[in-house]
Amino acid sequence: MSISAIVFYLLSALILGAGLLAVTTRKIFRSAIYLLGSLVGIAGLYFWMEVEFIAAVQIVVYVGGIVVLIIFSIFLTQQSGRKMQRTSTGRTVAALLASVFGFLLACSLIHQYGFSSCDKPFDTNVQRIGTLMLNTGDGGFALPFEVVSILLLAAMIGCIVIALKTDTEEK
Amino acid sequence: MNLNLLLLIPLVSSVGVLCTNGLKQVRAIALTGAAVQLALSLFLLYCFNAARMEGNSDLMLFVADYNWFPSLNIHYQIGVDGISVAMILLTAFVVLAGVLVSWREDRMSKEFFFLLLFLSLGAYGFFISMDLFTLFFFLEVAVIPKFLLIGIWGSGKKEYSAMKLALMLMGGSALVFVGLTGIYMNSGSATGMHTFSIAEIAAQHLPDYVQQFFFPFAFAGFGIFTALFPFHTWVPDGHSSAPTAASMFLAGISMKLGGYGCLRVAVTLMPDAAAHYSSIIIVLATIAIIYGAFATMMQTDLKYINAYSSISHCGFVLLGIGMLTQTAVKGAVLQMVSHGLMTALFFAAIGMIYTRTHTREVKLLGGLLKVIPFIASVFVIAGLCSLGLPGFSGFVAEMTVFIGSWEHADAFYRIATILACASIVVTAVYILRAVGKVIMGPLTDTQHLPFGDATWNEKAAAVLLVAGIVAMGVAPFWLNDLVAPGAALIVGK
Amino acid sequence: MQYHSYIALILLIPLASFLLLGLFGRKRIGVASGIVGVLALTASAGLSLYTAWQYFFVQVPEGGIYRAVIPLKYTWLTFSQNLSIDMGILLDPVSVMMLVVVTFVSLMVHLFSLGYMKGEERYSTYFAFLSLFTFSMLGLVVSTNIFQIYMFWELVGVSSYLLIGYYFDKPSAVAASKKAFIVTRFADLGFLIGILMLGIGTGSLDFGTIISRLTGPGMPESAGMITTSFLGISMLSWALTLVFIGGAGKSAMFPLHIWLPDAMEGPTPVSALIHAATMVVAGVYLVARLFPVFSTDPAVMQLITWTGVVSAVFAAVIACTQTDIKRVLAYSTMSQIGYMLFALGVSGITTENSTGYIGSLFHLFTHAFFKSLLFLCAGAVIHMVHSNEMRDMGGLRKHMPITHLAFLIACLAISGIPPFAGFFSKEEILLAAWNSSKPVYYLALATSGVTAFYMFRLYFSIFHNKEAHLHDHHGEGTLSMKLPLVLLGILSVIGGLFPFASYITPTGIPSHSEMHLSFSIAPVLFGITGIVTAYILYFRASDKSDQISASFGILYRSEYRKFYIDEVYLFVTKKILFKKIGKPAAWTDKHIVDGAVNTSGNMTLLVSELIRGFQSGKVQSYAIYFIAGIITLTVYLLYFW
Amino acid sequence: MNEIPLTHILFLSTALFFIGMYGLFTRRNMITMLMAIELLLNSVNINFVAFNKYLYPDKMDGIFFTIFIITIAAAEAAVAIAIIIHLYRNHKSIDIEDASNLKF
Amino acid sequence: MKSELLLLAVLFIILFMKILEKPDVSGTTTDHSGFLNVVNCLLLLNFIAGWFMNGEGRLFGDMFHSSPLLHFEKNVLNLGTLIISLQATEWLRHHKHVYEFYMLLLSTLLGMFFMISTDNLMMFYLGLELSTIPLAALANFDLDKKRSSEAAMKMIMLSAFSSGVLLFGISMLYGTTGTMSLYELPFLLDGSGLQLFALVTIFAGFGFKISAVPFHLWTADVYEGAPASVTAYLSVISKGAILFVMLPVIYNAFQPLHAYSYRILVLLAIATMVVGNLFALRQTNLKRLLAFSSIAQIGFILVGMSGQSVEGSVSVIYFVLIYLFSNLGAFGVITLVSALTGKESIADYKGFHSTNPGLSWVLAIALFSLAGIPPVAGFFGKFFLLFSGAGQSNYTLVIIAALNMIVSLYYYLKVIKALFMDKGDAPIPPLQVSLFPKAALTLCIIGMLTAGLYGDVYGYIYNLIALR
Repeated sequence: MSISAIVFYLLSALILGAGLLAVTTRKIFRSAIYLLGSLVGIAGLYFWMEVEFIAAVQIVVYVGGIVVLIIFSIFLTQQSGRKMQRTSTGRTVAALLASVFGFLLACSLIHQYGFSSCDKPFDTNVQRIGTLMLNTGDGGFALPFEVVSILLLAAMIGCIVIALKTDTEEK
Repeated sequence: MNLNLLLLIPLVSSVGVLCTNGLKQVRAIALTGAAVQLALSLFLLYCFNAARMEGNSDLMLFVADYNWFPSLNIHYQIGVDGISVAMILLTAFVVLAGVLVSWREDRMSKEFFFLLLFLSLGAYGFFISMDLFTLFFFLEVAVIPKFLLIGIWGSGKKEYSAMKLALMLMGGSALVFVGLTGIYMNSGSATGMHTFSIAEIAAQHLPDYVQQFFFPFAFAGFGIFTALFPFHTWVPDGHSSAPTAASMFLAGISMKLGGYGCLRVAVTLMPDAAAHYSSIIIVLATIAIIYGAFATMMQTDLKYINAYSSISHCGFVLLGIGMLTQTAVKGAVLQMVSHGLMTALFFAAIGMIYTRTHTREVKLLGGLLKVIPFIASVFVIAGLCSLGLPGFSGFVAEMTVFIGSWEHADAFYRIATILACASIVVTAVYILRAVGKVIMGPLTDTQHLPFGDATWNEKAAAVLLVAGIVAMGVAPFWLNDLVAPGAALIVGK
Repeated sequence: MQYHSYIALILLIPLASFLLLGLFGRKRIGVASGIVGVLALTASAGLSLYTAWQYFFVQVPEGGIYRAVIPLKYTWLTFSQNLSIDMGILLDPVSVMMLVVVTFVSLMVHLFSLGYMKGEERYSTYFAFLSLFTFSMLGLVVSTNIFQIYMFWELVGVSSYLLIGYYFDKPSAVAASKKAFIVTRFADLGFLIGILMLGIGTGSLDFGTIISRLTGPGMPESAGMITTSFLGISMLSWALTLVFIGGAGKSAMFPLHIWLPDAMEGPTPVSALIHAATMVVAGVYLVARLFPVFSTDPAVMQLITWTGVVSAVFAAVIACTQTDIKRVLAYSTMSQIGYMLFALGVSGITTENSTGYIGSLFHLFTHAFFKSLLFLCAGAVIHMVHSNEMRDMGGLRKHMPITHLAFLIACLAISGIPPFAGFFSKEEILLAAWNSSKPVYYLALATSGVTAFYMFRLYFSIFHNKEAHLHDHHGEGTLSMKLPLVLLGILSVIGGLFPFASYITPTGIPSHSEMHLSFSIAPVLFGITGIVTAYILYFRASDKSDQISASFGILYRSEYRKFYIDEVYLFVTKKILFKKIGKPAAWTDKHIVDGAVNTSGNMTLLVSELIRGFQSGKVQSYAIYFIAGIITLTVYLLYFW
Repeated sequence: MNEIPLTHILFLSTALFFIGMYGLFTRRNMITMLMAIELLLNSVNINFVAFNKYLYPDKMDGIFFTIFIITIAAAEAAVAIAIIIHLYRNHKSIDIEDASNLKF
Repeated sequence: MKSELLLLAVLFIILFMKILEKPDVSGTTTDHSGFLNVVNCLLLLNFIAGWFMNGEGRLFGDMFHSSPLLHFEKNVLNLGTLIISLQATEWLRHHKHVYEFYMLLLSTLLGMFFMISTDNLMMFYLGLELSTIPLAALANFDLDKKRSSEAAMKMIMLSAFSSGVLLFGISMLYGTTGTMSLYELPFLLDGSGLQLFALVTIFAGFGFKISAVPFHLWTADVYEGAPASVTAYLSVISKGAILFVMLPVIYNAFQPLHAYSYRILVLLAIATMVVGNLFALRQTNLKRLLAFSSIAQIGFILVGMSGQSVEGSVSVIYFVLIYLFSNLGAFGVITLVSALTGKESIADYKGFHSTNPGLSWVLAIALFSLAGIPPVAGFFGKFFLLFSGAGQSNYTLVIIAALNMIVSLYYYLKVIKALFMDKGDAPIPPLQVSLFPKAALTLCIIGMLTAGLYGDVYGYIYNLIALR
């Protein structure tokens, strides 16, 4: 087993372990921290796969953005210290069953398919990404880029409307 | 003549009713519309006979065709044969009588007359359709106005009845839909073009398995409309809760939609399956006749009596259809016309009694001949027609069915016929029971004494219907000649 | 032979009168209604007589054979190629005779009613119905087509219904009218099915065609109907039996007679017309009309004979115990019609052995006069004492001499005392019975004695016996009431002298009846015995009759209760039809058939209620269902397809 | 690198996917549910990147899809958190069980 | 691209109007009538412009293409949005965030436009999200109502979850075929298990948006909680757009797997019809009832979709058009009543006809149309749907659908009964309806009456598809 493989498995363990803890721990703040761990692990995985740009984006957006957002909202909703309530056993069992069965099904399908990777090099330099991102021709991503920007605008408006404290509430 | 007029006039008058102000205008427009329509129907009869005289032997006359949904080969295709003309006449009579009877309906009168006329639009359209899609369209047009008429202007447990009626009739048309779809999908095997045109499909021969699979759907679907046992339970509740005009329409015309559909669609298009299933139809029809008659005997509400007797009488229609002989089918058509007029008259009379006494309970009524002789006489005439007295339409129709049924030599058919004949005795029992209690006998309630006899509109309605009944009963030959060729073609292939 | 369409007027005039009186009588015509009716009937009767004169005397065919003539015929309703209802007029000896009888009796009744019904609220309605009845009865007798006869058959039934129920606010009248209609309707069911069998079997509904196809030698239809059988009885026998049942119902033959006594609830003139002279003999007329066919089937003829005999005896016995004078007359009618029927039953078709046929129709003819006379007299009596019960009457001879005389004549006529009309006709019937079947003869003979007894019981109880208490002495009635009594009385005396056999025979060939004086001794003796017995018991007020009836005990009681036949019917209708069939049918419909519909609706609602938990409002459950759906679909596509 | 088969990476992402799903099913706190959703989306991202890199390196569809998913996830999270905060502000609870008044 | 640009222009005009709006100093509720007039005019112009100068072709590689059919579909959606906007007048007149409302609304519409005119899965996904996320925010627009927030929460959570699942499926599809292009997809599909799984997840993604059982559970809750106009938008526009996408995806992109798609469609159709109807039976809230009814309608649509490609597509698009008129007719009345009185339950509508005959007739006609009663258009729509479903000779499906028609009639008639037959203790008072909602309802009525009876509408759609 090469180092690369070991790194992969370690990363996997980190991702899955942190992820599992994130969804099972009863303390919400810890949960957020575990999530952070898992996300960092995924960023690591991207590094491992040598797609540094995505790894960077992962860290910037997720670690720097979303997790922070979540932590802020945890503070905002004053939930950090309390233990979260356990869900009903029935639902836990059902969830477990669905997840495990789904997992097995998906894995068996993936296994059945048996992906065979090709060995072509994968060029992920930022320049190419940038060119493609704003390329309007075939294979370019200018339109999705614009659409996403509208989406972000809309989401921003939505957030403002909803989360903005209204006058009545202030009174 | 242009058959579209038959649709245009109810449409215009029903919309016209909506655009009016005040009861007077509403009545005037409704009455004019219905009367013009009756005149038009009579003119249609004249034109039809004239065309036939001239030797026009086409199956359908006055055909108009418009390619409605060209991509699916769905046409708006209309035309009439003798049977349609007879049914149109029936509708025109009953609708005009219905308008007259509801003359004093002043609660939401605009809506009332609108719905009534709109309902008639459905019936007219149904009877002149030559395309299955058009036919189905009009069949469904005629469902919901009934729901509203019963639910809003009805009496008793009106909401329940209205709902039941609407759902069961909808069930019927759902079955019809399945049947029609099947017919369409399997039509045109020769030309490669599916079609809804009755004439075209009739000219082809649908495969046997198709016929056997879809015939029950089409037949039972239409059968529900015409109170096929055991799908008849909407009839008593629906009829008894409906306002007078709606009852008249329901029993007089709506139930005929089913019989007409059975003939025009199920039997015409799937003759082999009709022969295959005829014994089942006959059994069900016989049950309906006998069982309906016996159930009628036990009813105590006048409208229930007439409703159950309608089940029994419509059994004759189905019996005639099931027998599949020319005479029996002709009898079925005659019975449709006859029952339509007769039951409308019956309901009109019951309605007139009800508006005065505010009860339809046989036990609470008695001796009405003394206070309201005209209405009582109308009731008696309707009753006598119902029990098949010669001189009235019922006799002509029933006898034709009996003769036609007896043409089958098999013991099975004979027994069915005998049982059906036996119902005329039971009919006599329940009719005379009702007449004896309600019309004759001592006056039960002195509060009934000051009742006024029929008003002009009620008289006009009754006279109209009685005229129809007598015209058919005394001189059946013209109607017979009208429907015979059509009936012959349906089973004659 | 040429007849003109005036014959149609015989029917149409009463019809017009009916329409006129029915539509406008109450408001426009009022008390003149009676006059209208009488005028119409006068015209009609006059035309009938003219027709009869033409038929029998003017247009005598060559060879003297009276054949059936059809001056008018229209196709009314075509069923199929062969079968159609034709409306027409058939003139043959029987129908011509009937035309005269019906119009004449009807005219008498109309006349009588002028006075009898005076002051009734529904005066014009009454005359309208009478006209309707007359029209229907005339239509019945001139029918050319078996379906035509059925139609008019129904119409006379309904007119009878309307007239019985004339006093509609009397519950008993309503019940009686209902009963009459339903019982005859039940019989008509048989008739109808018989018609269907005959019609389809022979391929025609026309009387002439049916008869020729069924009696002609080597006809395929005839062979077909004889060879096809059901339950071991040939189709022809079935058909004839069923047709006969129809006739028996209308003619109140045992056991379908129960409606007739009750029918006396109607106004008495109506009883005279419908339930004595005309409608009730329709059964006889029907058998006579199809006589050639009936005579081919001995089994059915036996049935007819014995039905007639049993009815004759049975009714006569019951008549002895009844106290309502109209009921006595009703049973007597039934008994006399029994005579007519068994006479037909024992008769043959050929000229030689057709005495029964001739006698039967002769009796029909004479009976019409004296029985309507009896009823009209009874009507006059009832008008006087305002009661139907014998015990309220007595000693009326002084108060109503004309009625008394007429009643006496009629009683003598019905008892078969020469030279009154009944004697001749009854004689002929007995002769036919003697020639054909001895048991029938003896029973008939005995019955004629009983007839004389109960008739004179009636006569003595009304006109002699004790003195009745009369509330008001308003005399015997108007001229219009007396005139019919006189006319009918005259006919009852001389009617028998009519040379009936020369004109009316089954074949149309005139024959003549042979009167053996020696043969007449027995019947006349029996008649006189009956009269004498009645004289002893009832001439003076005494309790002799009560003692005798008491000594018979149960027998008397059961006789008085008409042998409990009504109760049996009541049991069948109330207990079986209503309770055992009607009620379950209604219950089934409400609870099972309708219940199934409602249940299917309720089940849908119930299911909808049961699955509401799926929509729990909890996001996570939703998500689980979501993923479960995906997994299920995937597994289904992968492995279970 | 090649000794790690692609399938293993896929197993990893699938496992993460279903862990996220499990979390979504069982966490009663809305914010933790949101975290679970982030896990779900991340596992998909891994898939896209891995497929793009190992199977179809000619084009960069997977990479771009990943970028857009990340963006959208951020937007989604933002809106979700806004809604959650609004809910909390009005009703003082972010327990999912408390927000189940609309039902049946 | 013209439609999208126009829409974007409108969106930015609104944005600038918002920016230029004078800050509200008085603190009282403001009247936005002026703004609403402008917006509605803009939307009307947008709708009218949609019929002219429609180019054909593709842009940005396979990211965008346009065809007459797509233009028609976009026009349908434009029309729906216009109607909803008109109907929302009463509700929005005094709403604080009316600018934002329109911006969010139009951005979702923009998302749908991109979604239906793309041939690329990525673009499709982005369009989907663009048309979902702002909608969740819109669902929360009754800001002071808890159920509105709850609805929004349910919607955002479940839609995020569903898009996660959908993405997982898309990733597998990408992994097995290597393409995002729907054009290339048919040539690369081989029917392996993973692709079937992907197919199912894509169906689930669609199913979630159009609320097909068992992916429908959010629908009723969100419909009930969200503001009536948003509910109308969700039930008509959003669903319609997804259906427009579904057709080419199923019939073209997944053509090699059509046998599987057919199976799924049949199962989903049956489940959706049955469950939708059964749940609708016992609803007491009118909006919730319409939610389940719209689920059931989707069942019928799926029946139609299971037919052959041309008839199926035509009948679905035709039905969407009709459904738009019918459902918006119903929602129009509900929006009005809800905005003016706040009443939403069926019981509140008792005796409605006696006070508001006009509105109650509009509602009744709309319900009849939904129930498929002629002569209103719903009849034709349903007929052709079931009809094309029968095209595969699967009569069991047709029979089940026909039976469901009966069940559905029951609950529609229950509402009719409340409107016309029941006597209300406190009926809704006569409402003053302003011009815009009136116009919208008139449009709906005209639509319902003509779309069916005028057979050329169907023929037009047929030609669009057959000549594609």
